[in-house]
Amino acid sequence: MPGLYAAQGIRKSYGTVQVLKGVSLDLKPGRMVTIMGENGAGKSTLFKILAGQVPPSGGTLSLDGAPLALASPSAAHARGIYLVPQEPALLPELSVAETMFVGALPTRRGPLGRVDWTAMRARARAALDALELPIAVDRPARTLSIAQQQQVECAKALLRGCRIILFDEPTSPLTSHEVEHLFSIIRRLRADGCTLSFISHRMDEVLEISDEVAVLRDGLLVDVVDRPSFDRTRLLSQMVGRPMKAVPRRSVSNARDEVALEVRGLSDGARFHDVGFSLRRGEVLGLAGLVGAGRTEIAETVFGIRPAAAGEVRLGGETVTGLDCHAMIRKGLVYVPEDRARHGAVLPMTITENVTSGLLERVRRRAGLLSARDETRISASAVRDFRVRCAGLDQTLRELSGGNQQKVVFAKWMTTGPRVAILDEPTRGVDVGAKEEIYEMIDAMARDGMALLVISSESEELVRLCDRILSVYEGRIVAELSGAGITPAAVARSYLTAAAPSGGVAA
Amino acid sequence: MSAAAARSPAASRPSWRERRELVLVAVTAASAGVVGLVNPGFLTFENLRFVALNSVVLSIVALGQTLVIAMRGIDLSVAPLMGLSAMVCGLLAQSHGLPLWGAVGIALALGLALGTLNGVLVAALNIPPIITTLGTYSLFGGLTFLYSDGTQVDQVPPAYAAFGNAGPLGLPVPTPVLVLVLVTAACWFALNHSRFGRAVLAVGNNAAAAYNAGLRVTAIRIQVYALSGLLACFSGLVFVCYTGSATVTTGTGDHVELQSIAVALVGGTLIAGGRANVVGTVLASLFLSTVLTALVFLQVPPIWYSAGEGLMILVAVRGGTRRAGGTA
Amino acid sequence: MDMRAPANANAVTPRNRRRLPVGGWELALTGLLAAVVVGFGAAAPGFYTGPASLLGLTENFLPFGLVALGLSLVILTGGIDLSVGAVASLSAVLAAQLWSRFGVDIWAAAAVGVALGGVLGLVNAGVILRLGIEPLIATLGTSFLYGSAAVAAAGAEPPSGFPGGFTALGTGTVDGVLPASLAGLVPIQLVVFAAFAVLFSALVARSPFGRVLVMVGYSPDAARYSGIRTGRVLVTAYAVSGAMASLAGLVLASYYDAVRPDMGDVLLLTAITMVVLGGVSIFGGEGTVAGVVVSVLVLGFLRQGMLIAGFSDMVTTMLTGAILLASIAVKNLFNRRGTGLANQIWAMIRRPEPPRANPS
Amino acid sequence: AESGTPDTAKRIKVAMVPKLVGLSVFKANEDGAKAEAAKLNIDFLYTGPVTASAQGQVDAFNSLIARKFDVITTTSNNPTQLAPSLMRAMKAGIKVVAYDSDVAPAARDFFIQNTAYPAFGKALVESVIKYAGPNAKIAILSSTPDATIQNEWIGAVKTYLAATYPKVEIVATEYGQSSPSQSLTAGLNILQAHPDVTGIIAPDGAAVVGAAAAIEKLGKTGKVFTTGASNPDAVRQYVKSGVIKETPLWDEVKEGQLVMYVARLAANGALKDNDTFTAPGLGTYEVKDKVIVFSEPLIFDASNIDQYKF
Ligand SMILES: Nc1ncnc2c1ncn2[C@@H]1O[C@H](COP(=O)(O)OP(=O)(O)OP(=O)(O)O)[C@@H](O)[C@H]1O
Ligand SMILES: Nc1ncnc2c1ncn2[C@@H]1O[C@H](COP(=O)(O)OP(=O)(O)OP(=O)(O)O)[C@@H](O)[C@H]1O
Ligand SMILES: [Mg+2]
Ligand SMILES: [Mg+2]
Repeated sequence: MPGLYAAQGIRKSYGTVQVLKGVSLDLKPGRMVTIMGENGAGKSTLFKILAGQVPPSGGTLSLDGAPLALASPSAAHARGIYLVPQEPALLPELSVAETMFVGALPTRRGPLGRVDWTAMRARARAALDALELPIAVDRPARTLSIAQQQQVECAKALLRGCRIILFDEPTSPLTSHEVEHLFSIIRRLRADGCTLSFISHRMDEVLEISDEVAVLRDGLLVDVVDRPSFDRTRLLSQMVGRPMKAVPRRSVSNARDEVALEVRGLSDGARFHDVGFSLRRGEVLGLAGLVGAGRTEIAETVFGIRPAAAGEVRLGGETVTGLDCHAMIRKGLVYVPEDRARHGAVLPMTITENVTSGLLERVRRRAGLLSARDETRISASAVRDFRVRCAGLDQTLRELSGGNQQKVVFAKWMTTGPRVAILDEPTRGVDVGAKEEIYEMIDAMARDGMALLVISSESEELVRLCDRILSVYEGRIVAELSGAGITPAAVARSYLTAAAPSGGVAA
Repeated sequence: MSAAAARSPAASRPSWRERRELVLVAVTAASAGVVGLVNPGFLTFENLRFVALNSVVLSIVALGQTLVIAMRGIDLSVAPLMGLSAMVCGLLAQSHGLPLWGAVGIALALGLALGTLNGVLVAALNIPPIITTLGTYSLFGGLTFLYSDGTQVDQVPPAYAAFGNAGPLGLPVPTPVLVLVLVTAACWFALNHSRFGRAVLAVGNNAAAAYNAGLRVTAIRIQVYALSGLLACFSGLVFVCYTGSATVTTGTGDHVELQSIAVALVGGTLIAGGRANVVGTVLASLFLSTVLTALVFLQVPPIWYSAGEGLMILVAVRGGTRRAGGTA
Repeated sequence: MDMRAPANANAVTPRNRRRLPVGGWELALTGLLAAVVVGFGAAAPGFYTGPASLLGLTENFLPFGLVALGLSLVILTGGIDLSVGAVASLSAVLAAQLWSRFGVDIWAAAAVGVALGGVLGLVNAGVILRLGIEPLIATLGTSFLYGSAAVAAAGAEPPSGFPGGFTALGTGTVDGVLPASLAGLVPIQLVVFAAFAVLFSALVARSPFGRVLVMVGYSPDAARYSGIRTGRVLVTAYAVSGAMASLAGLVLASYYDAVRPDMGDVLLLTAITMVVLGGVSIFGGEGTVAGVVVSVLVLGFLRQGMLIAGFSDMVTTMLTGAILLASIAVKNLFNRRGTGLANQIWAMIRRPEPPRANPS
Repeated sequence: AESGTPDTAKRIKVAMVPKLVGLSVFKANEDGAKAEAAKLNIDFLYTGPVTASAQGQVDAFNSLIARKFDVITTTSNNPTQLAPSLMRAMKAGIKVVAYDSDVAPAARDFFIQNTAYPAFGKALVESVIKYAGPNAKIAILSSTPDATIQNEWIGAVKTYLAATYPKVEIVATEYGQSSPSQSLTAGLNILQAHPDVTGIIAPDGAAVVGAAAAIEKLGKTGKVFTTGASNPDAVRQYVKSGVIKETPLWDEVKEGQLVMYVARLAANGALKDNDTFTAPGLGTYEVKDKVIVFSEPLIFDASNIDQYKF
């Protein structure tokens, strides 16, 4: 079966930065090769080169033994190579069917070359049906959820007759349930003899779906392992370049009696209803649920960035309902958002500027101007305490790897001395090494008496971190788990059982 | 195949698009009706014919602008391009007896060349559109001056005047209006039913995604700026035929660049790109022409005309052309 | 790219690499400024006939600079203010009418004018925020409104012939305050501009307001999630832009010793060019006031120099456009992140990479 | 002053700064001035802004001061705005001669007025009323609401109408912003909104062309008459087709010559505030309070228009 796609000695530099230093990789038909590696190891760059989006600085590609030069993504499509990007390529104002056909719209015969909308729709419908995706082809693309966007991308690859499909971190915005659906699609493609490759930071998924795992570190391929010899610890250690141990369940609770945050009957009138819980000092409370369950909306409403229709929020006994987030932060409630690049960090600004931006008042003033020395002091101690790896405090965040960006965002909020912190997907897109460090920081903050609300779509993560877990389904709290009741299986079951009676889960 | 199935997929969305056109038709008709009650002279065929004719030049420029904005760009240089073309065609006709078809050829070639220059600066050299066209605004304005050496066009040969005012074959509808209908139909078809137009919208939606989907984004950008230049220069020719005059400040003096942006946005095109309404643009231009004529019929003091224009822009854009969360 | 320190990295406190308020772009512009001044001084007789004449030339373009300072705040937020010209005209005309029709003291009238500019800026912000209209189209609309109002307020014979003290603002020099050796040398306009330049520079670079302004410019969403009241930031930026435009209008009134309802029209395009050439990104966030200040001087001296050298108005304008395009193109080729075309070519020439084997 | 050729021994630099450089009337001034300058040993420069802006003129003045010109001649966009800069020029020893459109009297040495305002007002009225009749309803189409010279002429028109044709009614006043296209639109609008108008007085080059084009487009040639102040080239076709029966102006080329002649006299210091002089080939002129009236209105009609090319 054709479809053997090979890379030989691929190199890539951006300016003076060398991202790939000679990578060789074979992708074979009917096999799933997974690339793992820390943030900034060069995984996405390798995929972009394989898909013709970025020209390599050196090295060769070959398809079924014949050398291949890809001048553009369309050249790659023509050879049957398709990349499902890390951020799905959304064209918000166009219909689902049209986004699938961009660049390859069917036309009718005739001098005008009129686009054949009927054929387009029918073929889009057929491609979605082939993957059993119940998505209306006429919907504007902007109404798709992230999971649906990923699914549409898969259909899009098939539609273009592409049999070599590369997935760049398709699962990081998905919940376990949605990951299962995606994997069923992937398995079908593999059975069909497609050549597949995949990037992920989630060890369990990788072990579940892969036939082969390649580990990339600092632009070099340091290890390639076949399915029979998969070994968690070995993979981890290879990735980080030092010995690592697997993740345990936390054992001690730091929860105290004093209630830090109390939410009663909170509704926004649309996405969630009658949400109530209380959070004690030193406690880590988890919010589990499907993507779209409304957890982010609940958090944002508590934080005051989104208006509430009804309900009450009390912070340390004081009613703070209706305050905006400017005031909330000053009352000691902070929110670390899930979308780091858009809401959490200002990527073109420096580490120092990002760290102090959460609460500029704490920087000393001279004649009304911010004291540079004081600002540097705050930022230097934050970088030290939160173990941010950087070359200098005035490096822009853009230059840091994802995990370190996340630590800066953490530092930005935690150094304001909050009483309550809401962490929304605190480790999304963060590699295993940095993940463990973030877990330790969360533990440490709980020990210091901070109350933490953690939203996560990874069951393992919640199990690792939380004293108590609330399960959210369609904007309502449907279950509470605590103590020994907290296991990955129990977490997933808690919201899926709520889903079952109403006739299955939305795709 | 049913008629509904043949429509562009955009048409099957919630029908704000149709609404925008209906709204413009309604407000235009309503204002015309109200003015007609006060002064019946407004509703004569003659007057309405001129209201339409007066909107043609701006409409043609604005169609090009619509394509550019649909692609998430902006073209300020349309005003000096229009003036340049009016001056070149007019002077050649006035003093060298250039035949009309020659003028059409020159206008189109000029627009294509200078529009392509804009496109190359934006797409290949990566200069933000507003800066590129701010720079070429001065350059093209300068060319007009250098070419004219301070003279102006006062008079065009009869063939030009006939093209600019009369109808072909004795029809009561003037040629420019017919030309506008053709250009509008072509732009509408291109944007809604051709691969090229859909590619323009895709680039406007998300250029990086469009590139990854296999579109030649650089080439598309250059082509769209070239088209905008082409239409601007063609409108310059129509202008000189219709008015029989051209000066160094033709186009720039009337702020055609700002007016064209305004009518495109009022017509329902998103400033953030990705969604365009060709018919809306033309209707908005017609609406503007109606309002400005109506102000005279209502004997509003002339100093308030531009205030009327400003209010019209704000009120009409307020009609909800904003993509949620999108900032300019 | 090896920023990952060894495992015991927490012992290391990284220090700042550099903390200069100006970057390469500002320095390049300063070089250009020196070249322009020296070049015209040598080649164009009449350009330099002593320090007083050189400084005196600034009177002809500093009103543009005042507008550019205010506008740079708005552009830093990622917005734009097309109404500055109309605001300048309207407030100058109204101030002049207060003085001539109602006998208000000219300085009090000027103060009212500047305050009115601030209010017009607030109206712009209101239209943008409350009606949810993009800045470009919102300020285009209000500029038509303000322009009409200016024509209406001016009447057929707009006031002229202001008291001597007021006309000194536009054409006088600072005497008495400075050492006697500087008498008759430093235009009042230059002092006013310098004061605002320093103020705005400190404001943007080091004040809390400047910090949030830049943050809103780079990422309005991230700013909101950081608890910044972005609406207030925008309102302030537009109000300041309006007030600075009015100030420029009043300086023009003083310079011309007269007002006209269209006197501000020339300000807009040049002021935008100054801001953009100064390195402020039209998309917001990026740029410094220092760059804008140098670019004001570059474009101002360039224009005056070319006119004195005998180039026509048109050629001068064309050349300004060409310089704008060329400099932004060069800047793109050598962009900061090292991904510009020229940087890549340079990197290739400097360091050809030998192919390396895959260790696996 | 003495008549005959002035002293041309010393070569002098004289600049002519029009309101804007792209208009034919100013170009006609330039043609005359250039020819005269050659005879009078003058280094002649024609420069000015591209759009009618005072700022552009002031920029030009400033550069001329720096370049030490001997005389600046100018027709101003605005009487008050240019004054400070011109006064600076005078302080630097430069003579300032205004022509066509005056600046503030303190800011110039001499002013060459095209024609006396009342005479021009009368000419404008007569060239329309003669054809539209003494009971006509007429409209005025001007350039901008604050254009000095246009407002003077409109004032003269009104005074003359009140005295001579009291039954004539002015039903509308519109502005074409000196733009041919806006003038055309305004002209069309006037005629559509006021169908009973039979005369349009358009004392501006762009306005009269716009008004004439509007009349022609509406097929009202012979029913509505217009007149204005325009160079013959711009209105030749309308004069021939009868849309414009008569239109007053003056000889712009000759005016340009006179401007240079006066510039030479002024530079020589040979002209007093009240004086008379004879310019060879131009005629004898009287200086009254620094103001020189160039000529009586010159009426173009179908019979004479082809003698003038500018
Ligand atoms: N266009 C670019 N210009 C400059 N540097 C770049 C560019 N794209 C990527 N890089 C740098 O190359 C390195 C590798 O990036 P890449 O996106 O391949 O990492 P990754 O392994 O996919 O990481 P992650 O797990 O965070 O997605 C990073 O340090 C990144 O900063
Ligand atoms: N059915 C849907 N259609 C379109 N968009 C959706 C849908 N459901 C959710 N979204 C969007 O997906 C994002 C995540 O949804 P939401 O914040 O409500 O869920 P969550 O439980 O917080 O999920 P997450 O696991 O991402 O934190 C939001 O931006 C929301 O607007
Ligand atoms: Mg990646
Ligand atoms: Mg969420």
